[in-house]
Formats: sequence, C-alpha cells, structure tokens
Amino acid sequence: MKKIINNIDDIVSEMVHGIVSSYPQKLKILPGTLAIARNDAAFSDDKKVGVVSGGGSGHEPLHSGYVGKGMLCAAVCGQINTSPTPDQIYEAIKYADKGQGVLLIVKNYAGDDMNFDMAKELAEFDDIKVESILVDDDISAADDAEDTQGKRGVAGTVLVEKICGAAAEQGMELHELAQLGQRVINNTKTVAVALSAATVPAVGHPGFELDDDQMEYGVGIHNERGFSTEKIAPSKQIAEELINKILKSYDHNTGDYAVLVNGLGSTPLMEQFVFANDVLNLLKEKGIKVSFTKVGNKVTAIDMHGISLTLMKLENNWIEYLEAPTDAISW
Amino acid sequence: MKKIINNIDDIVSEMVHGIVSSYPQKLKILPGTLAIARNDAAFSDDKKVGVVSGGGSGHEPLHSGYVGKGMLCAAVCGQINTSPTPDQIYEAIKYADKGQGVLLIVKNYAGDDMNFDMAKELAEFDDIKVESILVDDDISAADDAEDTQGKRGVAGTVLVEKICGAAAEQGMELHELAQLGQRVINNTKTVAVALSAATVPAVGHPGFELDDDQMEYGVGIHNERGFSTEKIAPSKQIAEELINKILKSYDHNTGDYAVLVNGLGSTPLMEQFVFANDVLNLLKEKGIKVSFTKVGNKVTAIDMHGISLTLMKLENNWIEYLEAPTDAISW
Amino acid sequence: MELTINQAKKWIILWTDYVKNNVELLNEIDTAIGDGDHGTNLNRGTQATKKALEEEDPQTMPLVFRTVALTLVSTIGGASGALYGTAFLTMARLVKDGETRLEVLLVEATKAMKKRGKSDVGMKTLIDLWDPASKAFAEHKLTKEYINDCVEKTKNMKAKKGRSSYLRERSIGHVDPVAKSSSYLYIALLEVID
Amino acid sequence: MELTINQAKKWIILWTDYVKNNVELLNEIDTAIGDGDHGTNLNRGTQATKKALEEEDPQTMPLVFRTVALTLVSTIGGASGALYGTAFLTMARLVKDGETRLEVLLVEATKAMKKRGKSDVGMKTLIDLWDPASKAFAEHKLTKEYINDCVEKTKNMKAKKGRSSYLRERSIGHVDPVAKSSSYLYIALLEVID
Ligand SMILES: Nc1ncnc2c1ncn2[C@@H]1O[C@H](COP(=O)(O)OP(=O)(O)O)[C@@H](O)[C@H]1O
Ligand SMILES: Nc1ncnc2c1ncn2[C@@H]1O[C@H](COP(=O)(O)OP(=O)(O)O)[C@@H](O)[C@H]1O
Ligand SMILES: [Mg+2]
Ligand SMILES: [Mg+2]
Ligand SMILES: [Mg+2]
Ligand SMILES: [Mg+2]
Repeated sequence: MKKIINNIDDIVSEMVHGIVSSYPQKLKILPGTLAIARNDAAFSDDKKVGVVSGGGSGHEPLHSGYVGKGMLCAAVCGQINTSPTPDQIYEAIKYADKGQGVLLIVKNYAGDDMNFDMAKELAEFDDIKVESILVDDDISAADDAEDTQGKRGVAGTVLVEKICGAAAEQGMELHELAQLGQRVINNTKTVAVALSAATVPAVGHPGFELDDDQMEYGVGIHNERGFSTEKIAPSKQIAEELINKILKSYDHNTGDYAVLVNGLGSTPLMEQFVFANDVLNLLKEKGIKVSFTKVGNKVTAIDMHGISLTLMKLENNWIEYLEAPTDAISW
Repeated sequence: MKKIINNIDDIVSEMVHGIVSSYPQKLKILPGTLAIARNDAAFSDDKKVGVVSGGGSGHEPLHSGYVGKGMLCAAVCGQINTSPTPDQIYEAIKYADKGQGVLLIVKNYAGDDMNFDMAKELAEFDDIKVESILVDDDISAADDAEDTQGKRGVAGTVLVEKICGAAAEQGMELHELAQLGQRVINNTKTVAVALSAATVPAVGHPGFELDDDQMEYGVGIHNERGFSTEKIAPSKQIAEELINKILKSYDHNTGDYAVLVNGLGSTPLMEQFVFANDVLNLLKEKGIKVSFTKVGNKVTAIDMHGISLTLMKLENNWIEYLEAPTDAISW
Repeated sequence: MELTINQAKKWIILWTDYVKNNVELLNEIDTAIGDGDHGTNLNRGTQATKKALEEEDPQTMPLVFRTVALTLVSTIGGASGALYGTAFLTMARLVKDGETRLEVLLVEATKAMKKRGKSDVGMKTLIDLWDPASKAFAEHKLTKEYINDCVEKTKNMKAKKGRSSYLRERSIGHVDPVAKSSSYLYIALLEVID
Repeated sequence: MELTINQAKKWIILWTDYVKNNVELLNEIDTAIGDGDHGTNLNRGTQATKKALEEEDPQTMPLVFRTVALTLVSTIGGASGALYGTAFLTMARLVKDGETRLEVLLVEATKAMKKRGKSDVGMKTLIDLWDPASKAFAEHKLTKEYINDCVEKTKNMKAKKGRSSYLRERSIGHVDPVAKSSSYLYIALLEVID
C-alpha cells in the first residue's frame, strides 16, 4: 500500500485539519469534533434552515467539500467508512440551527441511519426541529432491497445536497425542504463500475481483486462488490449499459434530466470526459433531454479506479437550484 | 493498462467534445480545432485583453478547466504530452482578440515554446498584438538549467493563469499583463514527488517502475523521472523536504505566500489534505505567512500517483486576483 | 433483580476486558461478513468507558449508567456504536427514572434497539442475542451455554440488516460479530451476579 | 541549383515514403532519449502532405512549398512539427519572394530553425544535420555518406535542447531522432537531383 499519510489512525483527523486550514475564511472545525462547518461572515446573520450531512470518510470531497453558503452548513466526518458518532452530529445540528430547524441528509447505511437518528433525538430533546432524509440512489441492487438494509446512498448525494442547500438558502422552510429532498432522492439513480478496488488504509490491500481485463459492474463506495464481473469494455459500451439500466428503473423517460459523471477516486478526468462524451451522445440518440451536466471526482471511494453515472429526472425549478451559486470549495 | 476509453487515437478528441458538451453554456470548440473557448454571453461584449493557453493533453483540468470569465479565453488541446499545432493556437488567438491583444501563457517545453511562437508570428502578421510568457516553475532541476531546455512548467501554471486572467478581466492592458505574468512566474516554485508513474495510453505501461517502498522526488508532469529515488516517507517528512527545497530557492523568505498542493492524477483528496495539513503546519512553525491555499487535482500527469507543492511569493494585490471570482469549471 | 453499584461497575469492566482479549476475533468475524472493524471500534469504546469509570468514579447508579452510555455513544461509531449507545442510553434513562430492575432494563434496551435498527429477531443482528438472552434472564434461565447457543444460531441466518445484508446468501455460515460481542456482556453479567 | 516543380514534388514524396518505412525506427530512437512519438507524429504529417500534394496538385513552385509547409505545420505537432514547419514556411516565403536557389532555401531554413529553437550546432538536435548538410549542399559536396555521418555524430553529443536535455549525460549514446528523419529529406533530395 502506497499512500501519502502519516499514522493510519490519524488520517481523518489530519485530513479534517488540512481542509479547514487550507480554507480558513470558509471553514472551521466545531470544537471537540471532526465536524467541518461554515465559517463565512454571511453565515452568522443567516436565519435559514440549516442543512447538515456527514458520514464515514473516504468519499472526499463528499461531504466536507460541499460546506458553504448555498450548500451545507456542516459536514460531520466519521472515521474511514465508519459513521460519525451522535454527539458530533448533534454539535453540528446545534451549530446549524438558527431557530428554523435543521435538515439532515443521510446516506442509507445502517450506521449512518442510526447515528443520525440518535443525534436527531438528542436535538429534539433540546427543542431543535430536525427532519432527515435518507439518500438511496444506488440502483445496482434494487431488486431485493426489502431483504437488505435497502438501496445504498452514493454519488447522487451531492445533487441532493446541492438542491436542498440552494432551496434552504432561498428561504424554504424545513418541512417543505425535507419533502423536496425526498422527491429529489426518488428521482435520482446511480450505477457504478470499477476497474480496480480501493485500498482502505487500515486493511492495506485492495478490497477485491480484478484481473487485468476485468471490470466490476455495480460496485458501492465502500468497496462493496457489484452484480457482475465482466471483461473490460470500451467506454461507449459501459455508457450504454449503465444508461439502459438507469433508464429502465424510471416509470417513464419523458422530461429533462441532470447527469453526473463521477470519478471514484483515482480515475483521471481524461477518462471521465471521454465517458461523459459517450453518455451525452447516447442520451441524445435516445431522445433524452439533458439540461445539466457535472463531471468530476464528486463522491469517491478512496482510491478506487472507476466511474459512476447518475441521472436525475428534473422537476419544477430544480435546475435553478443546481445552477445557483455556492461557496462550497468542491461543487 | 486499464482505462475507460474507446480508441487510443480518439481520446483527446472525445475528451474535448465531452468537456464542451458537459458545459455548453460556458464552453465551445473552435471550428476545425481542439481548442476550447469561452461560450458565455459576457464574452461577446468584452473589450479586454484575451488570455490564451494550451499544451499537450494529459494534465486535465489544465488548461481547459480554466477557460471562463476571469481566467482563460481559450485553451488549445494538443495530443497527449504533445504540443498543439500553430494553426490551432492561431485560431484561439484570433478568437480571443478583442482589439486589445492577446497574452499567451506557455509552459516551458521545446514543443510548446516553438509552436506558440509560430502562432504568435502568424497572428502578428494579421496585426494582432501578442505577447507570451513562459512558465518554468519546476525547480527540481534548476541547477544546470542553462545546459537544458530550461526549467519545466508545471503546477504553478494554474496560479499564473488565475492571476493573469483576473487582471485581464479587471482591464489590465497587454504589456503590463505580460510583465505581471513574468513577475508571478519568477515568484512561483514547484517540486513534485511520485509514488508511481503515469501510463501514457499509447505506451500502455507505467513510464518508470518504482518498488513498493519507493518514491521519486522531482518528477515532471510527463513521466520525467526526478532527481532521486528514495524510501517512501511519511507525509510530514515529504512536506519538510519539499518546503526546504523550495524556500531555499528564494533569495529570502520574508513576506506572504500562496500555497498550492496539487494531486498528480490518481491521488485521493484524502492524501492531499493530509499533506496540506503537514505543509501548513510546517510553514507556520517556520514563521512563513500563508495568505492563500488551494488543494486538489489542478495540474495532473494522467494517472500518476503523487503530489506537487507550489509556493508563490505574493506581491502587491495578487491575493485579490487569486480570490477574484471566475466561471472556470475547475478553479 | 438489582445490581449494587459495585456490581454494575464490575459488570461493565469485566465486559471491557472480554472485548480487549477478543479484539482480533471480533475483527475477524466482522471481516467475514462486514468491514472488519467491529473489534477495533468496540474496543476503543469499551476502553474509553473503563477509563471513564475509573477516572470519574461515579457514586450513584444513574451516574454509572450515564457515564457508560455517553462514553460508548461518543467513542464506538458505526452501526454497533449506535446500537450499544441506544441500549445503554435507554437503560440510563430508566435508571434515572427510578427503574432498577435489571431484567426490565435489558428487555427495554432490546426493544429500543429493535426500533433504532428497524429490525427484529432472525435478521442476523445483535437482536438475535439480546432478545432471547434478556428474556431468559428475566425468567432466571440464562446460562453461558444458552448465550453461546444464541450466537451460534446466527451462523445459519441470512443477514437482512446492516452491511452484511448485501452479501445475501453469502452471509450464511458466519456468526454475527455484534451478537458475539454482546454475548460477552451477558456472560460478564452472569459472572458478576454469580 | 533549382528544382523543377516535378522534382520538388518528387523530393517531398520520396521523403514521405522514407518516413513511412521507418516509423518504428524513428519511434525507437525517440524512445531512447525522448517520448517515443517522433515516428508516429512525423508520419502523420508527411502522409497528410503526400495526400495534399496529390489532391491539390499545386502547379506553381510557391504553391508546392506553401502546401507542404501548411500541411506539415498543422499535422505534426510537438517540437519537430514546429521545426519542420519553420523550415518549410521559411522556404515557402522565400520561394514566393522569388528566391529559387535551393542552396539558399536550405541555409535560410536552417537559420530560421536555430532562431526558433534558440539553438545551435552541438546541442544534439536536427541542427546538427541541417547545418552541415545545407552547407555541404551549397558547396556541391553533399553525399549520402556525409549525411549519415552527421547523424552518427549526434550520438556522442549531450543534448542541450528539447526533452532529451533533461537526461543530461544519459542522452549520450543515441542519435537524435529528428536529425535522423531529416537525413531522409537530404537523401531524398540527392536521389531526386541525381
Ligand atoms: N439495522 C440494524 N438493526 C440491528 N442491528 C444492526 C443493524 N444494522 C447493523 N446491525 C448490527 O451491526 C453490526 C455491524 O456493526 P459495525 O461493525 O459497528 O458496523 P459497520 O462497520 O457496518 O458500521 C452487524 O453485525 C449487526 O449486528
Ligand atoms: N530548442 C530546440 N532547438 C532545436 N531542435 C530542438 C529543440 N528542441 C527539440 N528539438 C528537436 O526536436 C526533437 C524532438 O522532436 P519531437 O519528438 O517531435 O518532440 P517532442 O515529442 O519532445 O515534443 C529533438 O530530438 C530535437 O532534434
Ligand atoms: Mg465500519
Ligand atoms: Mg511528444
Ligand atoms: Mg463493521
Ligand atoms: Mg517526441
């Protein structure tokens, strides 16, 4: 395992300190936690619903890179692939609350779900209004979702954070915001492929092995294997398969879409844009209208080499929320 | 070699098309070229000096990701690690010229230098005022620079593009802009380390081999080997060595600095921020004031795993140029 | 039945020692059907709890449970952190409200965890230890053999909650890691009240 | 001396054939001290030039040189693209201005490339072929042996310009790739005027 780190146990703490000391005008650490929160002047005068997210580390820039005016008020960083603890989430909620309540955006994993749930109880005990939404955009294992913890939350999370963050910034109240977030989640679908697995530092070797000519369809962002291992295909063919899988999962394919092509950590932008080119060409051929596209390392799996495709069916003025300005360093 | 691509010969063209079709409101391709240019409404009314850059591909998001109001007017994309041809650069110059002339920001490689030089002659033949500056921030082989093509242009290029782009946006005239750019270049110093080399698609294997416990100090962004191969060290030690090398290369170390921690392609943000944390702590210990920091994959070497550190000694109001808003998708 | 303050402290400290001596084993079990961190995570939490009990040396029953609950909640993390946290916070709240019957505390803690995890028996989680063990304890029938039996039974279950649920059929054949670490808690209890 | 239009076309086309037959060799030489693409890049440019000459079939000397120059400039890329481009643009400009003496064209092209590359003889570049070869040609002393000799001599030089200069001492022991590809141009010339 080759990584630019010091001690394995200190990675998350050092990373979090690195983030805030790189952008001190925008970000700070909440005392006694590994939660990163807005530090800009505008925030202190805000009287808006606070939006808070978080989860295990290893998905950078999610969530910390999306803290800033117009997106999140705070992001709570757990250890690598491990949910943060309720006390830290609770601190973030308290910081984000301006009397209008707080929306929690949680990825659907047992640890995240339960720890955020506990934090919510702690906050409600303090009379802070809290609602939470569970992002579960990964459709790669949707068929038997009731027999499992449910669909996983992956790259689509960043779109949920952007839309909810922008709507909160524009003054939407808490309950409406949670409903908006839930609709966005319902409309957001992701599938990923990996050419090689990630190496979790504490583990020291890749989470699974693929041959030189193999790729894995349907991987998750915690090194979860996918639904099939195939011979590596040209970008265009991968795009075709992911698009078909995603489009089929909607009731119908009319309307406008947003597209997110997401690198999983060690995938060069060059490959991401070649893939985006194929995706956009294929969608055009299929008569699917795309009104918003984003390409880059947005929600990663440490150093996994691979890519995910997210489609989001747009409603109402969501496109305006997507295009609204934000101070977040990584949007 | 595992890459998400189609045909090797089509990578750059497909990538360029992927970039502009992902961001059609902001970017377009100049007809008959692989030059990416501003496509925003504000540009058509501009009466400012145009700033143009470009070079071989494989360093994304450089330069195409820096096209937009407040940075570049156009970026000319050559084949991978190959300078673009003068005719394409010339098209970019013509597009960028609004009667106030055009500044060319060129990285110091023989191919780039000579091809941009030819384009400049073509443009001058058309009575377009053109000035060019050569970025040569890589100090890893500075000792005998007169005996070689000279120091290479690497990560610092993005800072030069930001400052010149912002100054042009604020109305600075051509000659002054070129002088500003040259001063910025003189004040900018970079050194890089790699844990593994990049794989150029046409070559199909890593440019050089390092053992599992080895790292290479002083690599370039085209798989050039560096000045020494060492046992891999903790982030803090790498930071210390790069900082010392860079600080020594200035006449004196008073004043404010900007810091760029740059991932070389496949380095996760996690590692970049751990490293940034060490860099900022060490600079603080040394009493060096840092007024601006940027961290991320800004100037890459395809899929090289490694990191570069750039320091820039700030003068006058450069910090304002660095902090000025820009529409560029990757700043 | 009721514990004395010293018994309560001894119980928890005995548990932390069990965890400490079995970190590798718990990690191994979690590796088979999870992400391999349960031993490390839990040990971090229980060692912090031991330290807190020793340093704060709480002198009332509510304070003992409060110390244990808050320390576990803030130091374990992950799914098991929320579950153990929920269990001990529930017990702490009940003790504070005057409920001291241990059998009630354990049954209520189990209920709270079911609610927290939207889960129930048969899903290959710690519930498959807590539910039968807390009931057997209430009926004075809890033995070490029974506890280990409950853990063993999770082996043939297919996971329906948590990370391991994504393994589907492949989750069968391994015991649940947090059922295992919970078995130490119940065994420690038996040893303390023996 | 002066070339006829047909000789000029034949010269260039002969050169493109030499390049085509030696793509791998040129790539290999560039791999040793550069980035291994010179054969591929130059062949792309010379094949495009051949095609342009055949399709556009220019009927005046200035048009022939213009076609060659513009095609090379826009299709080779890299350092050698700029250098060959500079050489042929210089010759095209001179021919357009009425200068038809080949020896003058070659000497002026060499000068222009020196200026373009801020380089001179002894730096292990194509200048080490063009400079002596153009002078020998002017003095009617150019032979195939002399041309190959010039290429060979670059072997023991230490590169001071271009990518290979970063190899420092390690650049010694290999001939310069663009000196080699330029040798084909001069050999083709000898064959055409033979
Ligand atoms: N929804 C749930 N309800 C009850 N128990 C659960 C649930 N999800 C997970 N668990 C328990 O948590 C254990 C995993 O704990 P831990 O290793 O801390 O989680 P992770 O590392 O996946 O965050 C599982 O083995 C199971 O016993
Ligand atoms: N400054 C220079 N002056 C003259 N010739 C140069 C200069 N730099 C490079 N060259 C020539 O260019 C050759 C490399 O050409 P090419 O492979 O096209 O370049 P690259 O791939 O490095 O862009 C060198 O072998 C040398 O002959
Ligand atoms: Mg875990
Ligand atoms: Mg090249
Ligand atoms: Mg686990
Ligand atoms: Mg070359």
